[in-house]
Amino acid sequence: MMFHEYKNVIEDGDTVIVYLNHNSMSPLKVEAGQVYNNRFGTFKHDDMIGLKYGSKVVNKDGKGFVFLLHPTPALWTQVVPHRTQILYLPDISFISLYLDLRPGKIMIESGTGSGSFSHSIARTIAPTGHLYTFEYHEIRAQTARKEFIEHNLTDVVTIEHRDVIANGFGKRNIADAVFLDLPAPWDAVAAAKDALRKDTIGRICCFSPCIEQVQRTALALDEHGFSEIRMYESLAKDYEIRNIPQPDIDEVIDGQRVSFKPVKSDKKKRKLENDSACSGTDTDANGSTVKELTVTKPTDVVRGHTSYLTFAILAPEEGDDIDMSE
Amino acid sequence: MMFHEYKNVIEDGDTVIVYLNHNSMSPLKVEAGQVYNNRFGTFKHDDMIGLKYGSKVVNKDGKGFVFLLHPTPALWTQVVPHRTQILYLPDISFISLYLDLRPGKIMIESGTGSGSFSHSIARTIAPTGHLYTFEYHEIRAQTARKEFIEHNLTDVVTIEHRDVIANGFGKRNIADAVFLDLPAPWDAVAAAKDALRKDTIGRICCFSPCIEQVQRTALALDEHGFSEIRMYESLAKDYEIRNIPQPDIDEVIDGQRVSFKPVKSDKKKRKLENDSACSGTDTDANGSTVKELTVTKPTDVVRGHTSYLTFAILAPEEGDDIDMSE
Amino acid sequence: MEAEAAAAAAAGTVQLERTVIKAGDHVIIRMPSSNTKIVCIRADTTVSLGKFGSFNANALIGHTFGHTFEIVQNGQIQPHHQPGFDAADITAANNQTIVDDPKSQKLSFEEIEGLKKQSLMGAVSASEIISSLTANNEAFAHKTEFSKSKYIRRKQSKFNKCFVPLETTAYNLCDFFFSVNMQKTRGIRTDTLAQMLALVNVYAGARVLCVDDGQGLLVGALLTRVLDQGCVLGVHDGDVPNYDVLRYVNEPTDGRLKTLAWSKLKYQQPAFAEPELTASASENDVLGRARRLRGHQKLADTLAELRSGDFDALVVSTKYAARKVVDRLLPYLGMSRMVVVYDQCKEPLTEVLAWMRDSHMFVNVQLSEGWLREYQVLPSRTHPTMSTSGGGGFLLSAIYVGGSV
Amino acid sequence: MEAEAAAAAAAGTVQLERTVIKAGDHVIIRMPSSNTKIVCIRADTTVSLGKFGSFNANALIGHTFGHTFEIVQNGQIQPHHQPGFDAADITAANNQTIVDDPKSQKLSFEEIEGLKKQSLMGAVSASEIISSLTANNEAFAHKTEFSKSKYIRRKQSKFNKCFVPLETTAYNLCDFFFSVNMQKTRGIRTDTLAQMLALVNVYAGARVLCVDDGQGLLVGALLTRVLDQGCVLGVHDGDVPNYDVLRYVNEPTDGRLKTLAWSKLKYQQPAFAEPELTASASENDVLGRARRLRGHQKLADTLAELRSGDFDALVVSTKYAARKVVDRLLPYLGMSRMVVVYDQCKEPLTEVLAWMRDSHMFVNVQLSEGWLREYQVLPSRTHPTMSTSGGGGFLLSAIYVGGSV
Repeated sequence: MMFHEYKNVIEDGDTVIVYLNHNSMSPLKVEAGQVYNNRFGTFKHDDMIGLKYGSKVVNKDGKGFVFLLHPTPALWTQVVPHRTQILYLPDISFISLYLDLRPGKIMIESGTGSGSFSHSIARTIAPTGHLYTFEYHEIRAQTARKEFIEHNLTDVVTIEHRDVIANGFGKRNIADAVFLDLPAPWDAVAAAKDALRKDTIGRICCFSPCIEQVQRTALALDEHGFSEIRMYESLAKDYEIRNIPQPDIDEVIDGQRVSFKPVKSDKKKRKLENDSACSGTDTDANGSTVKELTVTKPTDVVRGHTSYLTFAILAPEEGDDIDMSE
Repeated sequence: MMFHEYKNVIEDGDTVIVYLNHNSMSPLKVEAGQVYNNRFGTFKHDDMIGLKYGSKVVNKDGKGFVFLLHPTPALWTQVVPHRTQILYLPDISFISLYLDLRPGKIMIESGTGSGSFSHSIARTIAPTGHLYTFEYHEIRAQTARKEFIEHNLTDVVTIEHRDVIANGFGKRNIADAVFLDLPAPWDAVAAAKDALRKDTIGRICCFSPCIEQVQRTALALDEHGFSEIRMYESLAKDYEIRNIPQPDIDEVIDGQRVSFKPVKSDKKKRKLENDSACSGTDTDANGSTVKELTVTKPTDVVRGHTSYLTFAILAPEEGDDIDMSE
Repeated sequence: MEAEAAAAAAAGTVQLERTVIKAGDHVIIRMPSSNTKIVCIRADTTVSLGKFGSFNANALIGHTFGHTFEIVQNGQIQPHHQPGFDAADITAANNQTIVDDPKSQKLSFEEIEGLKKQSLMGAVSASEIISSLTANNEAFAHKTEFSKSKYIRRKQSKFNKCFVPLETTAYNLCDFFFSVNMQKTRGIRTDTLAQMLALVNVYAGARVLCVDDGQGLLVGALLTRVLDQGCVLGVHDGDVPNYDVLRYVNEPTDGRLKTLAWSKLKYQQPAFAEPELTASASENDVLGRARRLRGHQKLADTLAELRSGDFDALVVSTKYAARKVVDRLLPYLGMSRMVVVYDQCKEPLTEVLAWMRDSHMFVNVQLSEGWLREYQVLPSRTHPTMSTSGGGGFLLSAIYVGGSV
Repeated sequence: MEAEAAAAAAAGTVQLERTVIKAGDHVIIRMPSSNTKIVCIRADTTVSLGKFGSFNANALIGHTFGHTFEIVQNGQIQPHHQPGFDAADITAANNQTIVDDPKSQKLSFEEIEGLKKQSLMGAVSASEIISSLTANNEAFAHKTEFSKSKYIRRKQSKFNKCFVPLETTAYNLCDFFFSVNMQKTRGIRTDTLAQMLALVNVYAGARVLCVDDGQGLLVGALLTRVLDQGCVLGVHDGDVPNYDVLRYVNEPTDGRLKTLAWSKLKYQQPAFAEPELTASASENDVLGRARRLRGHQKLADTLAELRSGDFDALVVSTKYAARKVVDRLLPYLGMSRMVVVYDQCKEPLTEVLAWMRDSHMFVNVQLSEGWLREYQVLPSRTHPTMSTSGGGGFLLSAIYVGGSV
């Protein structure tokens, strides 16, 4: 099992994502002879080995069940143990596209943090690219290193415990892209410039939750000769679907009904006709039939901010001489 | 005709809002004997006098028509001649509710700008409240004064040409609320404190497009003893409705149709069945019948930012003595 | 200019009375955790804020809103000056060497619990507890200024016994119910309520027709904007309106509020038919007849108000299919007046929008969604709040020109 | 650590070749007005940027992307150093005494037009024009630093002849079409495309099944993420795919792209039946037969690829009703793989979502909408852009577990 490519069948030693429901998933290392317990029951690892990824496994009683999903960077982001504030999909994906990550690209990341973004980068630049990731907090670096090894990512990822503000990246003219998630990214801009390739376009992204960090970072990027300094926020909101009753006011005006009291909608099972998501009927608490409408609604609470993303490019140094043939 | 209350019939001298369509409205002062031309034709003012507000008037040829709407502060915001960047409904309304504007409140506004917000404040605090509005740009102050007179707002609004940063508001302990739309609101915070009532809760809102202004304003508010400093952005987006075809892929798989080319949807008239906004049929360019779906979509371009709204309260000065009976 | 101001004053501009907390008022209390609760300040009672302590209601009566108070000994309170901005610098938020370790706190769990108990009794102040915690925390001294500030803020929100009494304004009530029980008010957020009031064009003298199945928040908000020359006529299902939110509004609003059951919309009321009582009638009979006569007269007045028509606005937030709700009330609306329909979801309004566009009875039909974002503004730490509401509802608005076509 | 890096290098980490502008490349040109256009850089031609002038394509060939160039005399270009941040202070933006008056400019309309013409010929530089304008503007000297900066920026965007050649990356192409012809790519915005690629879990070796009725932007973006061990199989209506966007991608992608008409989805291909040609066959006959054989073989390969099944992702952006589109391709998808459906509107996806929830073939079904905001970051003038896109589309995603139930 690797995080950066799929396989079909679960083998001893693989990591799977156990899916209970939308809000409850967890990673599990499958090991022959072991037993896994959750609130849905007890599951034997031996029953999992040899199954296809995506399979449903039933517990000992035959009542509870879970799905065994193939790990992906996106799922990992949902289950990774948070050692720091992590990056989420809208930021991860936007940064990756903006920085033009593709197989073969060489990238530098600092700090590694919980490794949420590292997994995604590795998947995208593998097998021919490479990620050098730096973490100044020693225990976090050790934990991340252990995960990269378990997830078979060591061919694509090199992690180093290093204070890059004090010591730089120790790399010159190598990186296509640099990602800085540091409290004071402006102090690492010079090091980033060193690390970026000078023979072709280089890209940088600085990830900062506070606007004051952006203000200082933008000035530092400008001073160090970066150009096309642009700043974005990228978020997403999820929608829920439900059927709501649409009783007819004429029935109240005409006295057929006194008032409308809906049955608690979360208690009843949603039923939808196959061919239409916008009609249906329901029964109200008084027993009369009520027309229904399928509606979507954003979840009540959503992520309102993660970080500001400051991007810039380092365009290759060209002299006044316009001839580039050398 | 007054901007802060409705009447029913258009009289000589009234201002009406001429409505051509959603994107085209303009104010018109109705004067006996005058003629009004627009791209829909020629309209005689005499034909308008005596009509009910909301009436449709047809032009001389009997072909074009317009509606004569009663002016309201919300419509005025859409037609006001922009002498400065104006405030829009989401900000106007949020500020008004946050500052608890109601009939009887006394408010200070600076600057008046194009008077978009002033009209709305006047409508809300009339007839027993009062708005003192200050504009440092002499010509803008004159123009606004003229509008307030034409709109019969002088009982509720007093405008003054004054540099409030240099000279303060010339008011003490009078205002329930202060609104500052100035490049450097922090320089007017002391004056605002002077003007606010000290015997009951006072509220302030500072309207600033740039975050640096907010940062300085918040510090000034904190230094001057304001509390509950909170900052918001308030925006809104409009949705368009349209019917889109939902052709059946099975027809292509089965070879009944080669491809689907929709008729230009903006050219055809949208038809909706009365009882359902979610079904319908349409004809594609090949002449076959296609199922339709009613969808809504945000307008392609929306306002992405107007200003940051920094609010604070000035809580009455209480001594250490908890007895308030004096 | 001074002359104008003087003229304005002469014309009757008079400050409203100062608002103070009166016995029997409902007050929204914001606690150190930023959570809020509504309490009724009844004289001679004790108000409990749970783990933040309790205080004598009498101690708050007569004070104005918006101040910060600290609970001290014996249920007494005293004005508390909130500390201003600190100048912690996020650039130094590099806790490279810090390992989160509960062992760095040398006070035992029992000792901390003991301090908390003493604090609740008022024997120890919150700042004394926090000083003890920081003094006994081995890691604290190694923290950066930024982390120290964060630590102290976190502890303050836990141990402070400060609270802020907030007025039950339309804004505060909307905000309160949106955060504690969104469904009660049909999920309407402050910015959406605000836009609704602005679109409705409500003013002191306006006569507003309103359907509010959100327990009266909307009716209450409209009532704050009209005086006695205007009115709000609420049309409701059931026999009596379910306007629970109104009881939190501290001013009486009855004079400007009329209500009518949907079932009475087309009711042809007969004349009051009960015979005059004879001299021998019991007191109960007399009172009963008088009550029924008042009820009859009130309904007659409301029906007359409705049927006089030409209302200045139609405002709807309904659990019924909205198109017919609007349609049935349109006959009572004046020309060139606003119709504004709220719903928590867009789909129910799409149907109304399609009907409005095609009916030729409306112009300027618009469907919109509010967007609101709050920020933390602190030196070097300014950013939008990390978690926020997913939506504040949708508004459909239009200008009625029906009679002209 | 250095050892690790060395090991990585030894393991084959090699920098990609530097990207330079080659003859025949498509390049997105950003002009001083911030508008963009796509041009094909053909050797020995002239590239016109309209009112900003024109330059010799040859002058750009061999250069790297992302630099700023200024058009000088005779269609030549030279690297241009963009000025850095200025320090104008908005706090002084108080043009109290300024009256906007066209008369404050002492240069006549004709004189300005003359300067523009000379500038287009390269005889006068943009900075010279701007100097003339400010020197002859009576109000300029009275302006605050803030207003001067604003004035100069406005004039620069009008008179500068600087441009930036941008690479046709997936990001830049998406951004370009979203701003100039949103309908072409079905209204997909950069953040939505980005999330789509992340949800799809595309990687070098992935085999991706794709329906892209948005002229190939999606197909092109997927192709940038796979190498030859992977592939993208595009299913399209009509006889040939309408993937116009692919021609702007500067790398050949044919090897990794296979396409199949919907009408061939269930096609049972007979063996190639054309008889061998006799020795006397004309050259045309020979070429024709070879072409038809290649076509036959290509279709056979594509059908074999499809029917080998176990694809690693199903990605859909379709003008057809999406539920059936997904349903008809599900049989070819592997277990525990992603289905991602894009649409510009939410309603078409609602129907698919309802079906997915009820079908028991999917887990983790999610409907989401991206939100993207750009900011102006300048000293003392930082704020979100004043106008922005209303929406970037919706994504429905789910994990397919169909075979297990």
